[in-house]
Amino acid sequence: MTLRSNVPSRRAWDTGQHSREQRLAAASRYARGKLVAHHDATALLEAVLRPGDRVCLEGDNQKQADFLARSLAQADPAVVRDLHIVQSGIVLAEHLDLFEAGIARKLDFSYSGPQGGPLARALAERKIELGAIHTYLELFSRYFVDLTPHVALTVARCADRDGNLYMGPNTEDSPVVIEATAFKQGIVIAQVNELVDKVPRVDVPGDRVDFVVVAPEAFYVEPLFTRDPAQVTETQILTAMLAIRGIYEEYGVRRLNHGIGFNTAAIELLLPTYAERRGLKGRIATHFALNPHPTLIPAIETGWVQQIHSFGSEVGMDAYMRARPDIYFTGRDGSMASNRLYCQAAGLYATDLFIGSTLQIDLQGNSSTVTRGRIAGFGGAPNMGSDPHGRRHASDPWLKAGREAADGQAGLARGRKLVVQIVETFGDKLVPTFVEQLDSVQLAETLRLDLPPVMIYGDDVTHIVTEEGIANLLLCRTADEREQAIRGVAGYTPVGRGRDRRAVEDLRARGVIRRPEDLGIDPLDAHKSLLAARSIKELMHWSGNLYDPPRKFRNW
Amino acid sequence: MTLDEILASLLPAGHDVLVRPDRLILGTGRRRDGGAVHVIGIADGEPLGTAGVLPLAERVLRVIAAGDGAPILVMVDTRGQRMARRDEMLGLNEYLAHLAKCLLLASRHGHRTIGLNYGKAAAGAFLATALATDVLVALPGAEPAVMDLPSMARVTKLPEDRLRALSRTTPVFAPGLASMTEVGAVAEIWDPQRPLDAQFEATLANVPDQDVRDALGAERGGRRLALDVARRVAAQATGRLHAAAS
Amino acid sequence: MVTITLRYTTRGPASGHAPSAIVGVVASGNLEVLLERALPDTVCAVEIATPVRGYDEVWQAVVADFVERTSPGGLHISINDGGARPDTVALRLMQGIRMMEAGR
Amino acid sequence: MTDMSNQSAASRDSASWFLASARDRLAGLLDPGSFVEFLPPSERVRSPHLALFDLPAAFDDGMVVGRGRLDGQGVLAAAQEGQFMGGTFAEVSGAKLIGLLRAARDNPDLPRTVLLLLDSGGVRLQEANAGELAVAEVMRAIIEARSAGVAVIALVGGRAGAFGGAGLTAATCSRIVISEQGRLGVTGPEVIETNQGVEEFDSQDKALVWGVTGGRTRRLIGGSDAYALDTMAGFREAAVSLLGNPSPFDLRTLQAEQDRLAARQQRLGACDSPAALWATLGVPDPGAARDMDDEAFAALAATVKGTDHDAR
Repeated sequence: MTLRSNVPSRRAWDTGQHSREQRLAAASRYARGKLVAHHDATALLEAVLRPGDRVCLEGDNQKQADFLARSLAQADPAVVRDLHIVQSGIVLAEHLDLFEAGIARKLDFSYSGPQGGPLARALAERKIELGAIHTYLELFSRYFVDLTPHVALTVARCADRDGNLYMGPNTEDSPVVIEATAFKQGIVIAQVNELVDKVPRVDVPGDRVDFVVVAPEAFYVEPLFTRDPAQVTETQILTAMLAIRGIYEEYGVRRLNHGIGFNTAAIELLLPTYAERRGLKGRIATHFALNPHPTLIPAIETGWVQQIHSFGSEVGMDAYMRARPDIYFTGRDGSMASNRLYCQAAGLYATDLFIGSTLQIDLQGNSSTVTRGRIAGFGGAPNMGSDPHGRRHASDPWLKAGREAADGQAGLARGRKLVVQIVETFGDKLVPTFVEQLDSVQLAETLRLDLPPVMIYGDDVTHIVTEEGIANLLLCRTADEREQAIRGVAGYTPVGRGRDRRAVEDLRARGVIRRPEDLGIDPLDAHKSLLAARSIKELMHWSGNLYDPPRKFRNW
Repeated sequence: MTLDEILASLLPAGHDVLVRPDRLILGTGRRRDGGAVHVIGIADGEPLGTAGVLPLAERVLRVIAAGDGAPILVMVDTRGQRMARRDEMLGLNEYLAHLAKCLLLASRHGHRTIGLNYGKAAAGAFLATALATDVLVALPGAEPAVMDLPSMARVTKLPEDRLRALSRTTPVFAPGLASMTEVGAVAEIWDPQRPLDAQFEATLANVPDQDVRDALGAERGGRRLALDVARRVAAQATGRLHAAAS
Repeated sequence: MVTITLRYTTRGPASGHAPSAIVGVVASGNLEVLLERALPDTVCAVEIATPVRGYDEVWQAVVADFVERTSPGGLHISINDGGARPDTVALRLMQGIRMMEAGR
Repeated sequence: MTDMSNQSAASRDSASWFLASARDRLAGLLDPGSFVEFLPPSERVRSPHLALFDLPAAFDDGMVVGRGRLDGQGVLAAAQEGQFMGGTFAEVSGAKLIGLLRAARDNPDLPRTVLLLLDSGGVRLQEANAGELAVAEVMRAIIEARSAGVAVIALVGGRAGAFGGAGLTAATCSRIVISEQGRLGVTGPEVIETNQGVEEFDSQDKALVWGVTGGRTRRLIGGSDAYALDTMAGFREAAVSLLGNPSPFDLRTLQAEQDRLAARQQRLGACDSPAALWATLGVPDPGAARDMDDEAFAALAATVKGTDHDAR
């Protein structure tokens, strides 16, 4: 058969459009304009969904289309079945109920947080056919390549009758999800808290939204980034001091991203105190790709922070961010605007440092938050915590890290992103953080995953900070050195006790390992009085009472 | 024994003690010698809340004000303090302590106070009533306890069987009358087969003028350390005083 | 509960003159350390009571490092452990030494 | 938790009472270096019962007792360690406090003030009977000491609050100091939730927990006599303000207490929420009052009728 040119193909080119029209027609009996009553939500879903559809049920890191999730879980599995769920967050119990009921069969996701345990069980029982565990950027990217949703179920604070959506500070994943779905002839359904005549700001234009359901209750948002300063331990303060002195100051890090753990919360609370005393204001930690962490309020109020762009929002921070538009990105309406895709890209390409905690680190420096029986997923940390090979702009910290890695070898100058793991050598219940082999390796075998879930690969990690000191992996020249450098800060874990003491002392002499005393830090000075705020209420007072902490954190 | 049977045996010369609809016990009885006995208490396992404290305390204060010196009998069958958000918000701790203080003040004003545990007795309500008297007696079948074993198993996260085994040898924690007697909380257990009035008179005749419960606990072997520890602290407190003065 | 008793010969006596000191609290993940100047100048004894079994080697390692670093001669050190992590143990021991130095 | 001798006096003064250990509180409250402990840790007076439950004992059984000076004046003091077994009353911990109170009762030459730094969930379940009885003995010893002219002042602001027997103990004292973080009550929120359901009391809702049991509500209803900042200096100042001339423990005092508790029941008994209760007391904007800083709140509390009384 020969290929003939210049003859138009006779196949149909608009099957997607046809399918969409059929679905809209089936749904029309439940809709008045774009509006659907909440008691018709399940019927609406049954009308628009087809077996095997790819569905994104937001499902973000923070905000949840919880009413639509419940409505979908109530669908008739004989009608709605074998869905392929493609969403970033598996956060609600209902998300897993879909698989239990046979409504959904296949899953591609990023983050599971609170459902990490049940998800691992469901995978072990073969109730879920797993595509892959992605980073956010990967999953968002695949929405435009091979995981484009047929139906997106989104969530907004309010909508008007034309379907224009206002999401306020919790824009999060929605724009990317909706754009991928709407421009490929998919169906977009939004649950909203209220219907208004005019939305304060158009986060998603109405012509991308097909149906709007006013939910009986406001959607759920998890206060994921609130850390009570009262819970910060002295050991975490010590590791924070080490990081500030040995990395932030050492490299002059100004553009950065922080993880969500208590160690980085401690760093945020030490900026106006410990770091201020070292005269570092303006020289470090000025520009962030970061969620609106309440623990950063004292640093913002004391003039440390110049600009923050956020992946999502945080419960209770709305009024504060509205009042600080020089710091946060805000819309014309005054409310903060987040966007997970943009911020992930910013964190990947435009920061010089990522610092975050993890649950396990192996002898090569690979890290994982998977522990026995829990798959927490990745979220965005692997994007933040990787050296972007596509980066082409220089900065002092990036170049300095690059020089350390190059060891004076001839060749083209190139920088390195600082990727720092900050941990305590033991976790809860005396579980060692340092291990010979990550639990995720075993788990991948058990669940027959294609590859073990690794949060950050060892070759991206530049530093490991523990209460015992800092290991600078950039300066390690052999695999053996690297292993000893890791053992050398692994404390009294079996990995730490298995160190070659002589080799570790040599590494210390070369500055590969730096102890607190090498940095002029006395561990006994790591005291809670160093924290700029010691309670959630003090954070609120720092904010001029603009920060409105969630009730579960209000111990007053 | 039912409450009526107890009262009949305890106050054969007559009484007007009643259980009110709110399960509070209030009234007065006659002793053999014609003297009065004031009776307050809680019946039917009723929990004690802010509302229940007030009439009981008021009665005790009125007795003190009247100044007749008559003994006060505190009869308790209560499963504990009322567990409610509203009572806590009003400051239930102050109410319960107030009742205890009224009873302790009565003692100081010469009213002998006798606690009688004839049913349940637990936690804060126990402290506010029967444990704030000069002498606590009980009838067989009484169930004084801080917490039952199943609840204790939940809180301590220990298997119930293990706790049950421990409770046989460890009166400091085992719920029940025998343990409460061994640690010295319950001074004596009356014999229901014999007239209670005579036993009541005997108890009244032997009211100690100070708190002897730790000494009782030491003597009975249920609480071996308390008396000694308290004495050692007191000795060091006064010893150091003298050292400082010299 | 298990008891671990360790005994060391030190380079010399612990500095300072405080006769005793106590640091820390018996709580989950925490411990209390009682230090008493009660032994000959080059002897240090450490007695540990812990509900956590199977960590003898870790205790030995932590205490040996501590003895090596501070030469706590003359001290009888008693520990009530609430399941503290080794780094917390090391921190409390160092805090205890500082109190023995600072005290009267 | 840690030695405070390394810190400057200023940072010691501003250290959080809520977060501090019993020993840190005594060191921060009393005149520097003045505290002398009775039955100190070196005497190893420990609970013999905890080992049965495979639990570690403490050298002081979580109760530190002794004497010292407050603003130059001699005081006896007892402090519960809320982090050890929840600061609970038990055989040894209770007996240490009883011994101290009885010494005050019996020796006119000893200081006429006893400070009780309460931080306790109540009775230690592993020694439930001994603990319950210890509370009864403590209450009686407090009354006997008060009757002998001793002022017993409770200070509440620790992480365990003062619940169960500790709540009753506080209300048996001559005076109560509380901070915003302090909680004072009988049954803890978790226990109410377990027994009566989450509708009755959602123990996860901390704003509710503090509204029901916390320092500000206690101060507004007259459940405490002084309101302290959550610092060593704050508690010191509040305690000093209460030194001297305690109201006598007599019929008049208790009749006045009866009247005030009856009036409270009458006036506030129908309030279903902390906000309603504050509003009934005349607080114009309960939400703002909850969030305002300590100085502003203290000023506000001074305008509420019935917070100050001599009836305890």
